[in-house]
Amino acid sequence: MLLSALIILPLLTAIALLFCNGLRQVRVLALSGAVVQLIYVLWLLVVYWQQRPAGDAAAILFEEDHLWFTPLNIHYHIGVDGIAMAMILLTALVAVAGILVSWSVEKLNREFFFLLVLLSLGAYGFFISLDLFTLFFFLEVAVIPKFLLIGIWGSGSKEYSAMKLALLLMGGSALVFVGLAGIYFNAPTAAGHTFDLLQIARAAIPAEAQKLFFPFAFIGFGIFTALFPFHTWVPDGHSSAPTAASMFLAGISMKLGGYGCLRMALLMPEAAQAYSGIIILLATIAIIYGAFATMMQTDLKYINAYSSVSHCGFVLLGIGMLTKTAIMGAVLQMVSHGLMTALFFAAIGMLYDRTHTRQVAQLGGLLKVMPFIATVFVIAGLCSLGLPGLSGFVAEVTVFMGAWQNEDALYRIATVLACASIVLTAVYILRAMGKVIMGPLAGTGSLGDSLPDAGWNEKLAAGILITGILVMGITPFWIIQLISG
Amino acid sequence: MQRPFTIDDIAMNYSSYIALIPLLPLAAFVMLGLLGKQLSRSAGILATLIMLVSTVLACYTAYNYFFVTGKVNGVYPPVAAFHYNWLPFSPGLSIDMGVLLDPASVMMLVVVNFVSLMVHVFSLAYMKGENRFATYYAFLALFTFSMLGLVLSGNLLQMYIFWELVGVSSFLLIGFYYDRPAAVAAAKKAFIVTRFADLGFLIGILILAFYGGTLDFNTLIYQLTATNSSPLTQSPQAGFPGISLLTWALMLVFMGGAGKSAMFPLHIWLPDAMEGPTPVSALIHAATMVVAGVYLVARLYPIYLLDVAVLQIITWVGAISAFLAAIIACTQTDIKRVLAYSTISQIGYMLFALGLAGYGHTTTGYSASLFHLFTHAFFKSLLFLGAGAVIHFVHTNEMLEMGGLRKWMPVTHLTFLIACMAIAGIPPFAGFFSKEEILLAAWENNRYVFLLALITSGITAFYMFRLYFSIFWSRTRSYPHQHGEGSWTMKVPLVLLGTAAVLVGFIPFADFVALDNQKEITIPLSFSIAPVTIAIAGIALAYLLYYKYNPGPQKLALALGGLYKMVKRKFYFDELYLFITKRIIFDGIAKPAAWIDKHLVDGFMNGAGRATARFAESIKAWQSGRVQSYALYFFGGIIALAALIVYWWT
Amino acid sequence: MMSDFFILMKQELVITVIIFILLLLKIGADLSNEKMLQLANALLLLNLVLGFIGNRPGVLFNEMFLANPLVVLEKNILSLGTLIISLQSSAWLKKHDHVPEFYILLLCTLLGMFFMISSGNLLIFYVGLELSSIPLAAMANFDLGRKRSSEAAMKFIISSAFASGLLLFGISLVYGATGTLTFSELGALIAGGPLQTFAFVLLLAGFAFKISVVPFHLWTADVYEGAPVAVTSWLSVVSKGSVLFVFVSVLYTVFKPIAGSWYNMLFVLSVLTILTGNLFAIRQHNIKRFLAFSSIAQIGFILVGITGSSQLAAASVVYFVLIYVFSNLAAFGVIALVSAVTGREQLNDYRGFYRTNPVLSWVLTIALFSLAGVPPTAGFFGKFFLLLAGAGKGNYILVTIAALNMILSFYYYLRLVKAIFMDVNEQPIEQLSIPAYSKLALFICITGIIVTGLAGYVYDYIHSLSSKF
Amino acid sequence: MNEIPLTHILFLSTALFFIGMYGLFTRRNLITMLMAIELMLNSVNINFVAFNKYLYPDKLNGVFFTLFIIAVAAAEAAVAIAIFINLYRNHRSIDVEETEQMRY
Repeated sequence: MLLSALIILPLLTAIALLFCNGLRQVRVLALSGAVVQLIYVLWLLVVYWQQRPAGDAAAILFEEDHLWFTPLNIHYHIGVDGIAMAMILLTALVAVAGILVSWSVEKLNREFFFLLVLLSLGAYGFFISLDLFTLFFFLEVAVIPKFLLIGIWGSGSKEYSAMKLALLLMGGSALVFVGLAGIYFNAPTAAGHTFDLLQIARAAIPAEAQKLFFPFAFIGFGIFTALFPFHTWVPDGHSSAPTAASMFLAGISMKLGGYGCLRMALLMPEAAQAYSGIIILLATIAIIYGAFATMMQTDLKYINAYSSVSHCGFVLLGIGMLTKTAIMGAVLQMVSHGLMTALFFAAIGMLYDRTHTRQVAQLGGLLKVMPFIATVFVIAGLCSLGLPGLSGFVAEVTVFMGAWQNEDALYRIATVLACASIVLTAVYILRAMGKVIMGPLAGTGSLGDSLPDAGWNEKLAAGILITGILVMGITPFWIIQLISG
Repeated sequence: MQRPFTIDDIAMNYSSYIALIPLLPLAAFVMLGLLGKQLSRSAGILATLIMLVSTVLACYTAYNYFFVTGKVNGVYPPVAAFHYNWLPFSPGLSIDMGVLLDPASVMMLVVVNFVSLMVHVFSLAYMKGENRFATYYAFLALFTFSMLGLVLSGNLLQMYIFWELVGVSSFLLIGFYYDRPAAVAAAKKAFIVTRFADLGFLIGILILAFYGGTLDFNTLIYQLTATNSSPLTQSPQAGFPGISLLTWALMLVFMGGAGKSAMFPLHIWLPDAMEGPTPVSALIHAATMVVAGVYLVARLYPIYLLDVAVLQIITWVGAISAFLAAIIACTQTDIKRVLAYSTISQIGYMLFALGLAGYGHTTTGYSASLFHLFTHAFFKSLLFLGAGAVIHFVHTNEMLEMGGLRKWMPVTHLTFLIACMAIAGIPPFAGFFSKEEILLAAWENNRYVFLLALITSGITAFYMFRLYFSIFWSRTRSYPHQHGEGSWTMKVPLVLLGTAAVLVGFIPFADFVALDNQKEITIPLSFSIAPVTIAIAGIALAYLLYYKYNPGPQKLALALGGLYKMVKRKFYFDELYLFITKRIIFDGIAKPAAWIDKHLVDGFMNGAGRATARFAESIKAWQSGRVQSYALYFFGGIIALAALIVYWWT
Repeated sequence: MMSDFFILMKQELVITVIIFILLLLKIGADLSNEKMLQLANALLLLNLVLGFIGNRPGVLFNEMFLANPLVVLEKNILSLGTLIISLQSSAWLKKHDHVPEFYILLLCTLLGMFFMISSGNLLIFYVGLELSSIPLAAMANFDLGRKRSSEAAMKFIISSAFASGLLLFGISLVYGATGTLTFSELGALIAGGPLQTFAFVLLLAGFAFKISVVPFHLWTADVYEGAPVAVTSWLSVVSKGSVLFVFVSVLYTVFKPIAGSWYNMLFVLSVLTILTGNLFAIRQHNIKRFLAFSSIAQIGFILVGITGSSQLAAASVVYFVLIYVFSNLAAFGVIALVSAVTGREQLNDYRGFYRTNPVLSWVLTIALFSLAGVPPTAGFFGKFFLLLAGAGKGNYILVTIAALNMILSFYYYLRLVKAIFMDVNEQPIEQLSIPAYSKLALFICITGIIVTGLAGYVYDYIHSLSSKF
Repeated sequence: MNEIPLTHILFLSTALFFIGMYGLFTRRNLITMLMAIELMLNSVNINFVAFNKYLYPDKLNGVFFTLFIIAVAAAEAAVAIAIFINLYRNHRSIDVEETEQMRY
C-alpha cells in the first residue's frame, strides 16, 4: 500500500480537480496535491534508506503483488529499487515545478492541470511497476495527455507537433508491445508465461529469442527517449508545448524511454551485448549530430529540445556500453537531464511570457531587466554544458568513465566523440547565453526595462529545480549510493 | 622511486583548518551572491576581510609545512591532509575531494592567496561605484575558491573540476561588463578555447585513470613509475599506431594545460580576455589561473619524465610561445595587451623549463620553472595593478595617449619601474634569479632553446621598457580631470607587491621546491653576464626610441613594412580561428546537420505520412458505390482465396 | 422434456413474446411515442434481466439447438447492446411515426441472432442468419423519405442476398461432401478434401460478408452511411458481434481439422482488412462512414486474435466484442444525439465541439480512445489481449503489422479528437440538452468502458466460460 | 435402367448458379437482379435435392433445407421488392446505376 499511494494520490487529485472550478481553486488543489506527493516521496526515500540492506541497490522494496488477469498470469506487481526511487524523486520534483510555472494558465485551466496530473500519474506508475504489462499500461497512459496538452495549450504549429508526437510515440509503444509479447511467450519461467520482470530476469530468456525481440523493445522505448533517427518528435513537440508540458515531456516522459531501455538491456543481456555496437553508433550520432543541429537553431526552445536529443544520447551511450559504471552514469544522466532541462524550459517559458518571443536574434541583455530569470537561465545553461558542481558534470563524467572501461577500440572512439560534445555544448549554450542574457538590451518591447522579474511561484519553481541540481552536483555520493549501492 | 608515503600524524595537525583556506572564499561567494544587494558597499570589505583570514591561514600552513614538519629523510613529504570519497565510479576509481600538500602546492597556496588579497584590496577603490560591486566580489571569491581548490587537489578529476570552475569564473569576470559586446565575445572566446583544450585534458585523464587504475596523484604516479609492466608504456598496443598510449595521455593532458596557459596555438583568448576589469586581469590572467598549465605539468612531472617525446614537445611549444609572444608584444599599443603577451611569453619560459628535462641532462628545470612562476606572480600582478592605476587615471588603454605620468603618480611609477626591472631580469630583482635558473637549465640541456630564450629575454626587456617609457616619460600631456593617483587602498597593494618583487628573488627556492633527487643549483657569476647585457641592450634600445617622443618608432615600423604589419596583426591567428569556426564548424558541419534533420530525417517522417494519404486516395475508386461491382469483388475474393489454397498452401 | 424447451430457449421465447406484445399493441391501442418508447425500453430491460436468471446448459431437437453458459453470455451481451441502442435512438424515434414497427423488426433480427448463436446445425444457422439480416434491410430503409436510406437498404438487401446465395451454395457442397448438417457430426467428417475446402471458402465468405472482412466489406460503408444512426450502430455492434460469436465457435469446432488452411486465409484476410479499413478511414468526412471503416479495421484486429485459435483467443474475442459494444455505442450515442437534433453528420461539424458540449465531448473522446486502445479505457485491454492471443501462435510478422497499424488508426481517431478540442469553428454544434434516456445509455457505456477493462474478473469469467475451445 | 448421373445434375445446378451470378453482375434493373439471385438460390435447391436423393437417401435433410430456402427466399423477395418500391419513390427509377450517391 505504501507504493500504490504514489498512484492513488495523483488519481484522487485528478478526480478532485474535475469537481472544482475557477483558476484559484484548481491551481491550489493541483499544487497541494503535487506538494503532498513530493513530501510523501521524500518520506518514502527515507524509509527506503532505512529498510534497504546496506549497499544493495538491486533490493526491491515495498513490493505489492496482486493477480490481475488470472488466465494470462498478469499481475499488478509494483516495487522499487534504487534506480526507480531516483526516477520517482525526479518526477515528484518536476511535477511540483511544472505546476508552479503554469500558475496563471488562462484557458481551460481545470483540464490543463487534470492532464498534467494524469501525466505525472503515468510516470509514477511506470517507474514503480515490476510487471511488464503494467509497465506498458502506464507507458501508454502518459501518451494521450501529451497530445492534448500540446494540441490545446501549445503554440506555433501545435496540432502538427502534437499529432507527430502522438503517432511516433504510438509507434514506439507498438514496437514495445511486440517485444513484450515475445518476452512473454519465450521466457521459460516456472510460472508459465508471465510478464513479471523479476521472474523473467531469473529465468534467462533463450539467446535467439532475445536477439529477435530486443530490437523491438529497445527501439520502441528508444523512440520515447529520442533515439536517432526517431527523435524528430522531440524538437517540434517540445517547442510547441506549453512551458509546463515541455518540462514534463523533457523532464519526465523522455526518461520513461531511457528507463525502459535500461530495463530491457538488463533483462536481455546477451542481446544487449550483441546489439551494443549499433546502440553505441546511434547514441554517438545523436550526441554529436544533435549538438551540431542545435548550433543552427534560432528558437530557444528548439535549442533546448535539440540539446535534449544530444543529452539523451548519453543515456543510451551509457546503456550501450554495458559497464556497471556506464549504466550508473546513464541513470545519473537521466535524473540530471530531467532536472536541468526542466529548469531550462521553465526559464525559457518565463522569458517568453514577458518578451513574447523566443527568437535568440530578437532578445538581448536581459540580465539587466530580469536578473533572477537570467540567473536561472545561466545556471541551466552551465549545468547543460557540464559545469562541475552542477548535476550535469557528475552524470557525464560518470558516463565517460564507464564508457572508457569498455576496452574495444571502436567504443573508445565513440567515447572520445561523445567527450567532444562538451565543447560543442559549450559553443551553443554560450552563443545563446551571450546573446539573450548578455550584450545590449533587446526584445523587451515597449516596456523597456520595466519588465517584471520572476514572481514568487516562478522563483519557487526554479528554486526547487536548482536545489535538486546543486544537491546532485555537490554531493553526488548519496545518489550514487542510492542507485548503485 | 619509492612509494611517496603520507604520514598521518602530520596530516592530523593540518586537516583541522586547512580546508578553511578554500572554503572561506566559497562562503564569501555564497554570502555575497545571495544577499549582495543588501550590503552593497560593505560587500567588498567583507570579502577582503575573509580573504585576509584565508591568507593568514595559508601562510601559517606554509610555515607549518616547511619549518614545523620539515623534511623527512631529505625531502618534503607529500601530505594528504584529508580526502573524502566524493564520487565513486568503480572500486579503486573515484573522485576524492581532498587536500594534497607538497612543496609546489604550498607555494601556490601562498601565491594565490597573497595576490588575491592584493587584488581584493586594490579593487576596493578601483571598482568603486560599480553597480554590480557585490557581484564583482562574489565572482572574485568564487575564482579564489576554485583556484585554491585546484592548487590543493590531490586527485586528477578533482583538479579537473576546479580547473573547469576557474574557467567559468574567469568567464564571468571577463564578461563582467556584460553589456559590452566586446567583453561578451572575449568571455565566450576564453571559455570555448579553454574548453576545447580541456577536452584533451579529460580524455588524457580517462586514459591515465584507466591504466593507472586510480585518479589519486600519489597512487597514480606510484603505479605508473614503479611498474614498467603498465600497458601504457608498452608502445603501440591499443594506442594509436606508433604512438604509445602514455604519450597520447600526456600530450592530451598537456593540451589542457596549454589551453589554460595560453600557449601557441591556443593563446588567442588571453589578449582578448583583457576586456575584463584590470584587477581581474592581474589576478586571473597574470598571476594565477594562466599558470595552472605549468602547475598541472609540474604535478604530473614524474610521469612526464617517463616520456621524453612529450617533454620535448612541451619544450618547443613553450620556447616558441615565449618568442612569438615577445615579438607581438613589441607592436601592441594597448598596455594591457602588451602585458598579456608578456604573460604568454613568461609562461612560455616556465613551460620550456619544465620540458628541458626531456633532453635528459639535468632536471633542474623543474624548480627553476616553479621559481619563475613564483616570482612572476608578484611582478606581473604588480604590473597589471600598476596599469590598472594608470588606466584608472587616464581612462584609456592606449599607450599612445599617455606620457609623462611620473609627475602625477610617483608611487605607481616607482613600483612599475621595479616590476619592469624584475621582468627584464635585472639583478637584484626577483625576475633575475628565476630567469637565470631557467637559462642555466636551458644551457645544460639544449643550446638552441637557450639561444631562443636569450633573445627573448632581450626582447622582453625592450618591450617592457617601451611600455614604461611611453607611459611615464615620452611627451608630457595635460589630463583633463586632475584627480590624484588614487586612494591608499590602491597604493598599498602596489607597494607590498613592489617590495615582494624586490625580495622574493633571494629566497633559496630550490631548497624548498625541488624534485626528490635533484642536485643543487649553483649559478656561476660568469653565466649571468650574457643575459644581463642583452637585457640592458634591450632597455637601451627602448630608451632611444621612447624616452623622448620622436618619430623613430614610426619610421622603424614603416621600414619593416609587411613584417611589422604581420606581427601587429598577431600573425593572423584570430583570422585563422575565425575561419575555422565560421566557415568549417558552422557552415561546414552544423548547417548541413540542421538541414539534414529538417529535410531528410524529419522529411522522411512527413513523407511517409503524405505517401500513406496519397495511397489511400489512389485506392478510393475501389469503393465505387456500385452494388454490382461489390458483388464482383466479393466473388473475386472467393476465387482468390480458393486459388491461394490450391496453388500456395498445398 | 417440455421444461427443457422452456428453460433452454428462454431468451428466444422472451423475445418472441415481446414481439407479439408490440404487434398486438400496434394493431390495437395506438400509444403515443413516449409511452411506446417507455414500454419498449422497459421490455428490453426485462429481457436483459431475464437473460441472467435460471439458465442451464443443454441441447434440443437432436443438437439443432445448443445452450451453454458462453452462449447465454453472448446473448446477454447482445441484449445489452439492444437496450443501449434503443435508449439512444429514443431521441430519433420520438419524431418517427413507426415506432412499434422499428422495435418489431429490431427484435426479429435479435431473435434471428439468438438462434444463429445457439444453432447446432447449418439449417438453423442459415435460418437465423436470414432472420437476422432481412429485417435489418427493412430497418436500413427506415428513414423512408431519405434517398440515401433507401439506397443503403437496396445495397444491403442485394449484397446480403448474394452473400447468402454463395453461403448456401457452400452449405450445399458441405452437405454433399459429408451428408450431414449437424456441427458435431461435421467436425468428425471434415477432412480437408478439395471439395470440402472450397465449400469452406464459400462459408467463410458468408461469414466474412456479415462481419465485413476485406474484400467482402464493400457494402459496409455505404449502408452505414445511409442507414439511420440507430440502425448503423446496430449493424456495427450487435449484428457483427453475433456473427463473430458464431464464426469463432464454428471455426474452432467444426473446421478444427482444417485449421492449417484457414489459419493462412485469416492471416491474409486480417492484414488486408486492417490496412484497407485504416486507409479508407483516414480520408472520410462523414462520421458514420468514418466509423464504418474504423470498425472494419477493428474486425481486422479481431481476426488477428482469432488466428490464435486457443481458449485465450476465443475468450479475447468475446471480451473484445463486449468492450466494443460499450465503446462503439458510446460513440454512436453522441453521434445519434447530434444527428437527431441537428442532423449534422460530417466530421467537420465536430470542430469546436468542446466549446459547446464539454460533457458529450468527453464521452465521445473516451469512446474514441477506447476504440483506439488507449489505457486506461477497456479498449486497451481488449486489443492487448487480442494481439497477445495472435502472438501466441508465434506469428510475429502478423502481430507487428497489426501493432504498427495502430499508428494509422491512432491518427484518424486523434484527428477527430483534435477537431473536437483544438479546431475553431464559426458555427459549432449548438449546446445540446441530453435527454434522460441518452444520459442513461451513455452512462452505462462509460462505466462499461472504465470497469470492463480495469476489473480483471470480467475477463477471467469469460475465459472460464470459453473452456470448450 | 438409364438413370441420369449425379454429375449431370450438378453441372446443371452449377451452370444455373453462374448464370444467375452473371445476371446479377450485368443487369441494371433491380428486379431483374433480384430474379438472378433467385436463380442462384434455385440452383442451390437443386444441389440439395440431388445430393439428398443420390448420396444420402436415408435422411431428408437436403429436402428440408430446400423447403426452408424457398420460404426464406420468398421473404427476402418480399422485403426486397418493398425496398425497391420505396427506392422508386425516392429516385423515380429502379436502375442500379442511378443509386450511386454514396461512394468512396
